[in-house]
Amino acid sequence: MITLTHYMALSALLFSISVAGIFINRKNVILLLMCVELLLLAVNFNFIALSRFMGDATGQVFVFFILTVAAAEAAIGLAIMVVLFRTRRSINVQELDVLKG
Amino acid sequence: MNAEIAAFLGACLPEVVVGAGICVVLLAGLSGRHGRGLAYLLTLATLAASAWVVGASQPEAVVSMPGGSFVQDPLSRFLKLFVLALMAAIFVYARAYLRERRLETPEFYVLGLFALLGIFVMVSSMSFLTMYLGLEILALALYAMVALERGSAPGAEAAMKYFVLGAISSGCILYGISILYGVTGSVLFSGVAAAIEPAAVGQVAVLVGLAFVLVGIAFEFGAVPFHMWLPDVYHGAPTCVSLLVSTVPKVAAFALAFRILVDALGPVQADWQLLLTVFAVLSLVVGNLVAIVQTNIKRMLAYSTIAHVAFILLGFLAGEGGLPSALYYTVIYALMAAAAFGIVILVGGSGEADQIADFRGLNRRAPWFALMMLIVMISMVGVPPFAGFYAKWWVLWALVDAGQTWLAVVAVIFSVIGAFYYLRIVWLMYFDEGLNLPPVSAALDLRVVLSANSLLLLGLGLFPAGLLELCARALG
Amino acid sequence: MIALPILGGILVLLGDRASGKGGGSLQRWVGLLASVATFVASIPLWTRFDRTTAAMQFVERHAWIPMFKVEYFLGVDGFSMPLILLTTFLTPLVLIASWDSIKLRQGQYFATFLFLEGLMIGVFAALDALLFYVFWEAMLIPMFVIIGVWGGARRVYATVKFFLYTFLGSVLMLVAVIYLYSRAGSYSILDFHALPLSITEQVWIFLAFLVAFAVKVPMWPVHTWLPDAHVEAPAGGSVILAAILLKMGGYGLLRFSLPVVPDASALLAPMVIALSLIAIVYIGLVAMVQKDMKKLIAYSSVAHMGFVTLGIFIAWTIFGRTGDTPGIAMGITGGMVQMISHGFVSGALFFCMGVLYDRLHTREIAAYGGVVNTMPHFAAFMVLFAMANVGLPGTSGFVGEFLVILASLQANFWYSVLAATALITSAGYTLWMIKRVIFGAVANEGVAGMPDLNGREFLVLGAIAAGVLLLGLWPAPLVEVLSASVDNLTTQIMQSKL
Amino acid sequence: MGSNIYIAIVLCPLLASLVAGLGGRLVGRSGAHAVTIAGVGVSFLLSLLVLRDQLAPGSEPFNESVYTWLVTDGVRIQVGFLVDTLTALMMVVVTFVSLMVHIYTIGYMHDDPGYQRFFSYISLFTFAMLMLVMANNFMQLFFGWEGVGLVSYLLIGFWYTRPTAIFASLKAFMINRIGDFGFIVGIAMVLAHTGSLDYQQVFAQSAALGGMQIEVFAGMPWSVATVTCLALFVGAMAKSAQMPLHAWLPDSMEGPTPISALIHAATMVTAGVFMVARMSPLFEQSETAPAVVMAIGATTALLTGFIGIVQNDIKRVVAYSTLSQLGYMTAALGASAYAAGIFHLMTHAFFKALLFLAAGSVIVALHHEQDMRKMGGLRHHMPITYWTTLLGSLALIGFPGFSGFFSKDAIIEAVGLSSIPGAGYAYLCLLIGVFVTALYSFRMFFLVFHGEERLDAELRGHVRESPLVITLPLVLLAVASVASGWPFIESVVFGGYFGGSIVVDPAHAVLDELGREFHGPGAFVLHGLLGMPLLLAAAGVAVAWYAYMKEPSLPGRVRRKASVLYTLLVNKYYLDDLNEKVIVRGTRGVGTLLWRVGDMFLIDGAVVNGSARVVDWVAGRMRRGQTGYLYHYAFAMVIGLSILLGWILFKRA
Repeated sequence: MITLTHYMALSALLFSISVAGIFINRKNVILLLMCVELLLLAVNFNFIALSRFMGDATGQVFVFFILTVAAAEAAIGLAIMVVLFRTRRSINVQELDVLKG
Repeated sequence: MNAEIAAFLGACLPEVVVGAGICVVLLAGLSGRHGRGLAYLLTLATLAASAWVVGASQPEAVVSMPGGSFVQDPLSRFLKLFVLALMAAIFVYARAYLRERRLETPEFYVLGLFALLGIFVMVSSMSFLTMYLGLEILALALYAMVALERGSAPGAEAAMKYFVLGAISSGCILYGISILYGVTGSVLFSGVAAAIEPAAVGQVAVLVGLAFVLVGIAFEFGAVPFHMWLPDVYHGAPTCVSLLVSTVPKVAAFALAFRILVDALGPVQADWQLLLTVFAVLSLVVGNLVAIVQTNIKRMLAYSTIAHVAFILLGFLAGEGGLPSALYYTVIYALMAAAAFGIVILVGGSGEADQIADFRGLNRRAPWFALMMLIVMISMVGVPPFAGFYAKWWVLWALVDAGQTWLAVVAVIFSVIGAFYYLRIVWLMYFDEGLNLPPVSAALDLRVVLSANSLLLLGLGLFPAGLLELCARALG
Repeated sequence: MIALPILGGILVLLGDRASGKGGGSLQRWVGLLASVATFVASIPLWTRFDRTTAAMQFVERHAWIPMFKVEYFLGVDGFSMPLILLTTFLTPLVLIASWDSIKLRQGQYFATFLFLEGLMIGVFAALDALLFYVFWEAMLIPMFVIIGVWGGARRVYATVKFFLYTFLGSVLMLVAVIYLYSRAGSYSILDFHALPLSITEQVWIFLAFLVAFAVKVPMWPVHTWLPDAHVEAPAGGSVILAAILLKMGGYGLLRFSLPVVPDASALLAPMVIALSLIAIVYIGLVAMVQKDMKKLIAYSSVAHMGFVTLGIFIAWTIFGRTGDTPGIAMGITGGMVQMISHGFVSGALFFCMGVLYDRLHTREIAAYGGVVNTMPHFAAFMVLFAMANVGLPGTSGFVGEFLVILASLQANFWYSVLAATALITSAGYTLWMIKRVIFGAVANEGVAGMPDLNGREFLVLGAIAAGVLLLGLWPAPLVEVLSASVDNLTTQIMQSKL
Repeated sequence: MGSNIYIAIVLCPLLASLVAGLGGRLVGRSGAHAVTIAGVGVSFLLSLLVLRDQLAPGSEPFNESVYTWLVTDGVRIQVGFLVDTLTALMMVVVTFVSLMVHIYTIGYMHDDPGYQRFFSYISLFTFAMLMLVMANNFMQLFFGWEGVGLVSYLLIGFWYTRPTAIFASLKAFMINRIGDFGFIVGIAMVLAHTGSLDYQQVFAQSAALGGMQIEVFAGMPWSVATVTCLALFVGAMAKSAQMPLHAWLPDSMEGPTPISALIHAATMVTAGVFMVARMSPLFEQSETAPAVVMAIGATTALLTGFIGIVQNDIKRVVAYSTLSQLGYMTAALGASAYAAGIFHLMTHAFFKALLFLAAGSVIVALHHEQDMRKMGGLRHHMPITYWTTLLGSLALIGFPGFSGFFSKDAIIEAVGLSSIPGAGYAYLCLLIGVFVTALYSFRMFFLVFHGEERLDAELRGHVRESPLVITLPLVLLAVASVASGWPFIESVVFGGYFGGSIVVDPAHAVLDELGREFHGPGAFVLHGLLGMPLLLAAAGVAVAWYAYMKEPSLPGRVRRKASVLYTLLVNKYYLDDLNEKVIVRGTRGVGTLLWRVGDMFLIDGAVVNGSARVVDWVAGRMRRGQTGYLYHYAFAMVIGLSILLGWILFKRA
C-alpha cells in the first residue's frame, strides 16, 4: 500500500537531491537550472499528493501556477546563461567568482 | 455578475492599472526613436494613475476579493502609496544613470513596472498562492534587470547567482507552503491560522513548514545566513538596479513576512520569534562587521542593508508593539537607501563612483550633495535629528517593552561599530581634499528629487509624529 | 513666558541660512550677530530667574510625538541656567577669535558653530528625555565636522575616536531612557524623577547613564578621546569642547543619574569616587609629562572634571558616615561651580593656545620660550589663566576646588587629601608649561617675530578674564542661583526609591 | 571705628597696584612710584591709627564682614576683617617695611625696564599680605596666603629672561603649593568639625576639637586638633621655610633685592608664624602638634645657620640667616611662647629688612656683584651702609639692648622653660644657633666691609655710597632695629598686649613664668649679660674675627680638614638634589609611566585601538566567507535551513 508518507518521503528526497545538486555541482550552469526544475518538481509532487489525499483541489491549482512560473523561470534562467556565456565564453560555475568579499 | 466584477475590481484596481500601464509602455517602447522618452513619461503616468486610484479609495476600508485571497486594506494601501512614491524617485534616478550610459531602453521601465506589480500583489495577498505569484513576478523582473547591461560580465554573474539562489529560496518557501497546506488543508492565511489554532500548535509538521517558509522570508530580506546573494547582486548590477533591488523589495519582504508570520502563522509566534532572533543577531554581527572592510560603496551599502534588516527583524520579534516599528524601519530604510544610491549615481556622472574612495573631497566638488550624503549617512548611523534615529528608537522601545532589553543592548553596540563605516564616507567627503576633479553636474530633475529625498530624512526627523502614527495606523 | 533658548535656536538657523549665501565678511558678521543676539536674548534668564525655587522656570511645552507622549518640553533650573549662559557667552567669543584664523570655508565654519550652539542650549534646556537625547546626539555631528574639517594632521583618527567613544556611551543611555519610558509611560524627566524602581533596575540604568556621562565628563578610564580630540581640533573647537561639551557629562549626572536612580547612585558612589580620585591624581601626573600644550590642557581638564564627579558623589559617603546631610550641598555646589569655572578657564587657555598656534603653527612646548618678551599682554593673560587653572584664590578655579575639598573631608579624610594633591600637580604641570613657554629669553626667531595680541584677541581674552576674576572674587550670585536646585536635589537623592 | 578704614587700608595698595600696572604709559615711571608709595603710605598711616586705637584701654577687637563670598550648605563664607592687637601689630610692620622698600626701590630699580611692573607687584603684595593678616576667616586667610605666594612667584621670576630666576620662581611656588596642600586639608578639617570657617566661631569650639577623635589610619584614633594643627602647620612650614620645605627661600634670592627684603625676610615668610599664632586656640588643644612645631623650628634654626657659614653670595648668607631666625620664631610657637615669636617676628622684620637692603646697597654700588670674595674694605666707601649694617648685625646676633636681643633671649628662655617633649633638644639647638648666627653674620660683615679690597679691577675707585632713596630706608630701619626692643618687650611679650588674640593653655604658659621674673627691660639686659647666649654670641664674633681678619688662611685649612662636613654644607645637606633628582624626576617618571603604559598602551592601545583591531580582524575573516562561489552560497543556505530544522527537532525531542 502506498501511503501519503511514501509520497512525502519521495518528495523530500527529490528536494534534497536537487538542493544537493546545486551545491555539489561545480561545473555546469545548465545542471544548476535542471536542479532548480527538480526542486519545483518535488514541491509539485508534494502538492498533488496532499491534494489527492485530502480531496481538496486547491493543491492541484497551485501546481498549475507553479508549472507556469517554472516555465518563465527556466526562460529567464536560460537567458541569463546566454548572457553569461556571451560575456565570458564559459558556463563553468567555478569561474563565477569575480564578485566576492 | 456585475457585482462580482465590481468587487473584483474594487480589490485589485491598482494592480489592473499597473498591468495596463505595462502594456502601454511595452507598446510605446516599440515606437522607435522617441520610445524611450515616451516610455519614461508613460511609466510615471502609470505610477500617478495608480497612486490616484489607491489614494481615492477609502483609507480605512477593507475590500476583499471573492474567495478572500486578495485584499485592499490600510496596510496594503499605505505600502502601495509608499512604493509608488519611491518608484517614481527610483525611475528619476535610474533614468539619469541610464541616459548617461546610453543604456536607456523601454525594457527597463517595463521590468520596473513588473516588479512594482509583483510588490502590489504581494502586499495585498491573503493567500499563499497569490503571495507566491507576486513574489515570482517581482523576482523574475529583478533577475532580468540585474542582467540588464548585456555586455557586463559582473552583471551576468550577479544575475546568475541571484537567480539560482532565488530559485532555491522560492523552492523552500513552496515546500514549506505545501507542508502547511498538508497540515491545515488551506492556502488562505486565515484558513491556515484557523486550522493551526490551537490544536496543532505543537505539531512538528507546522514547525517544519514554518522553517521552510522562514528561509524564503529571510532570503527576501537578506538576513544572515541567507544574505550571500545580496552583496554580489548590489555590486554586479548596474547601480540603478542596485538602487531598485535595495529598496522596494524590502517593502515587499515586509509584506511577505507580516502576512505570513502574523496573519497565517500567528499561533506559532513564539517559535518564529525565537528563530528570527538568531537571524537578527547574526545579521547585526555580519552586516556591521563586514561592511567595515569594504572598499566598494555598493558592497558596503549591501552589508549595511543586512545590518538594517536585522533591526527590521528585531521589530518583528518584539511582539505586537514591534510590528509598526518594523514597518516604520522598513520605510525609513528604503528612503535612506534610495537617497544613498541616488547620490552614488549622481557622483558617478557618466562613469562609475562605486568605490568609496570616489567620495574623497566631495564637499569641494559638490557641497550641497555632500551635505545630503552627510544627512543620509548620519541618518543611517541612527543619530538624531534624522529619521533613521526614530526608526532605531522605536524598534529599541519595542524590544525593551517586550522585555528583550538585552537584544536592544546588543543592537546598539553593533550600531556603534557600524557607525564607523558611515563616518568613513563623511570624513572622505569633508576631511579629504581629494583629487582635482571637476564639480559634479547632473540633470535638474535628479538634483531636485534627490535633495527632496534627503531632506525628507531631516524633515521626518524634526517632525516624526506624522509618519510614526501612519505606520501605527496602517497595522491597525 | 517666552522660552528664550528657542529664540536663540531660531536665530542660529537664520544666521546659518544667511551665512550660506553671503560672501566672505558678510557671512562672518551675520554669524556673529546671530550669536551675540542669542547671548543678549539669554540675559533675561539670569535677571528674571527666580532664585528661591527649584522648580523649572521659563517652561515651554508642546506636544511633539503624541503617540509616545514625547513632548517639546523646555525649561531651566539652577543647574541648567548658568550652563546656558556659559554657552551663549562663549560662542560669540569663539566666533570672534576665529575671525581670521580660519581661512578655509569660513561660512561653513561659522554656520557649524551656530548649529552647535543651538543644540547645546537644547541639551541644557530639554526636560523631555527623548528631546534631550536628540539634542545630545545631534551635537556630535557639528563637533565631528569641526574637528574633522578644520582640525590638524591626525584629525580623522581623533574625530572618529571622539565620535565612537561618545556614541557608544550615549546609545546605552538611549536604552536606559527607553526603559524608563516603558516604566513611567512618559518621557518627561520630571516623571522619571518620581518613578519608583527596584535596585537591580536602578543599577543597570545607573551604569548605562554612567557610561554616557563618564565619557563626556570624561572620567578615567574613558578619557583618552579627549587629548586626541583637543590636539586635533581647531582652537574654537577646543574651546567649545572643553568649556561646554564636557559640562554635559556633569550636567547629565545631576539631571539624570542622581535623582532618577538615587539608590544605585548610593550603591555605586564609592566606585565613582574612586574613579574621580584616580582622575585627579593619575591624570595630574600624566599631564605633567606632556610635550604638547593642548594635550597638557586637555589632561588638566580631565583632572579638573574629576572634582566635579567627586563633589557630586561624596554625598552618600557623607550621609552614610554622619547620617546627616551637611556637606552634601557643598559638594554638589562645588561641582557645579567647578564646571562653570572650568568652562571659563579651560576655554581661555585653549584660546591662548589658539593665539600661539596662529603665530607659530606648532603646539610643541619646546618650540616656544620667552614669549613674554614679544607678547607681554598675552603673557599677562596667559599667566592669569594659568593661575586660575592652578586654582589660585581670587580666580574662579579656586571656588569649586575649595568647596569640593572642604566637602570631601566630611566624607573621608583621605578623599580630601587625595583631592588636595591637585593643588600640587596642577601647579606643577601648568606653571612648568608657563615657565617653558612664556618666561625665559626669546628662544628662537619664530618667537622673536611674534606680534602681541590684536584688538580682537584682546577683547576675547579680556572678557573671559573678567569672568574668571568676578567669579573668583564674588561667587555668591552664582551659588545663590544654584542653591534652591541643589537643596532640592539633596532631598531628592536622600529619598530611597525602593 | 567703622570698617571703612580697614577697607581703605587694604584697597589703597591694590588700587595703586592696578594703576601702576595697567596704566601703562599714561602713568609713567614716576607716576608709578608716586602712586604706589602714596597708596602704601596711606595704608601705613591708617595702620598706625588702628594700632593706636587698639592700644587704647578698653578697646575691643574689630570683627566685621564686608561682603558674603558665598553661602552654601548653611556655611556662610564671608570676606571681612578681624583686627585685634596681633593684627594691628602685623599691619604696622607690613606697611612700614613695605613703605621702606617702596622708597628704596626707586633707587635700586632705577635702570630696570620693568620699573612700573615692579611697583605694581610690590603694592599688590602689600594688598595680599594685608588681606592675610586682617582676615577674619580661613577662606580669606587662604586667599591672602596664596596671593602673597603668587606675587612672590612673579617677583622671584621678575627677571624672566634669567633661567635661574624662573627656575627659582617655579620652585618657590611648587614648594609653597605643598604647604598649601596641607593648609587646605587643615581648613577642611576645621570646617568638617566645627561647621564654620569664621575664626570666632571656630575658636569658640576649639576646646571641643581637642576631645574629638579621627581615624586617619584605621584603628589609630588621633585627636582632631592634632591632625588639624599638623595639617595647618605643613602650610606654615612651606611659607615660613621650615625644613624640609625650606629649599625655595635661598633660591628666591634670584629676585631683586628689595623683594628679598620685603617678602623673603620681613613679611611673607613670617605669615606662617603669624598663622600659627593666630591659630593658638587650636594649637593649644593639641599635645603633639606644638612638640612637632618646636622640633622642626629648632632644627631649622640650627641646620640652616650652618649652611650660612659656607655661603659666599652676600644675599644667600642673609637668606640662610632668615631661615635660621624663622626657626627661632617657630620654636617659640612650639613652646607656646607666641608673644615672643611674634615679637621676634617684628624685630626680625626690621633688622633683616635692613640687612637685605644694606646688602642691596652694596650690590648696587658694585654693579650687581654679589660674591663676597670679590668685596672687602668697603667701610671707607660706604659709611652709611657700613654703620647700618653693623647695627643690623648686632641686632641679629642679639647684642644686649638691641631689639634682637630682647626677642631672641625671650625665645631661648621660654624654650628652656618649656616642659613639652623635645624642649631640651630644642633648647640645645637654639643655643648653638646663637653661636652660629654670630659667626656667619660677622663673617659676612668682615668679608664685605673690612680687610683688603678684592674688587674687580674696573670697579676699583668707582665705589660710591648709594643715593638718598636707598640710604634713607636704611637709616630708618636701623633706628627701628636698635630701638624696637627695649620699649616694647614688656608690654608685647609679658604685658598681655595680645590679650584675647592669643590663647595659651595655662599648662604651657612659659611666658607667664618668665614674666614673673621680669623686672623691666633694664634688668632683662643685665640678666642677659650674664647668660649663655651672650657668651656664645661673643664667641661667634670672635671666631669670625679671628678666622677672617686675623688669620685668613684658617677657613681654607678647616675646609680641607673637614671636607666631608664642608661638602655636606655646601650642598645644603643634598636636599636640593633630593628634590630635583628624586622627587621631581620621580614624579615625572611616574607620570610618563602612567601616560605611556596606562593611557597609551593599556587604555588606548589594548582596549580602544585593540577592540578596533579585533573588529577589523574578525571582519576580515568573515569577509572571506563570502567566497564568490555559488555553491558555497547555496551551501550556506542549506546550513541555515538545517539549523532551523535541527532546532525544531531538538526542541521537540
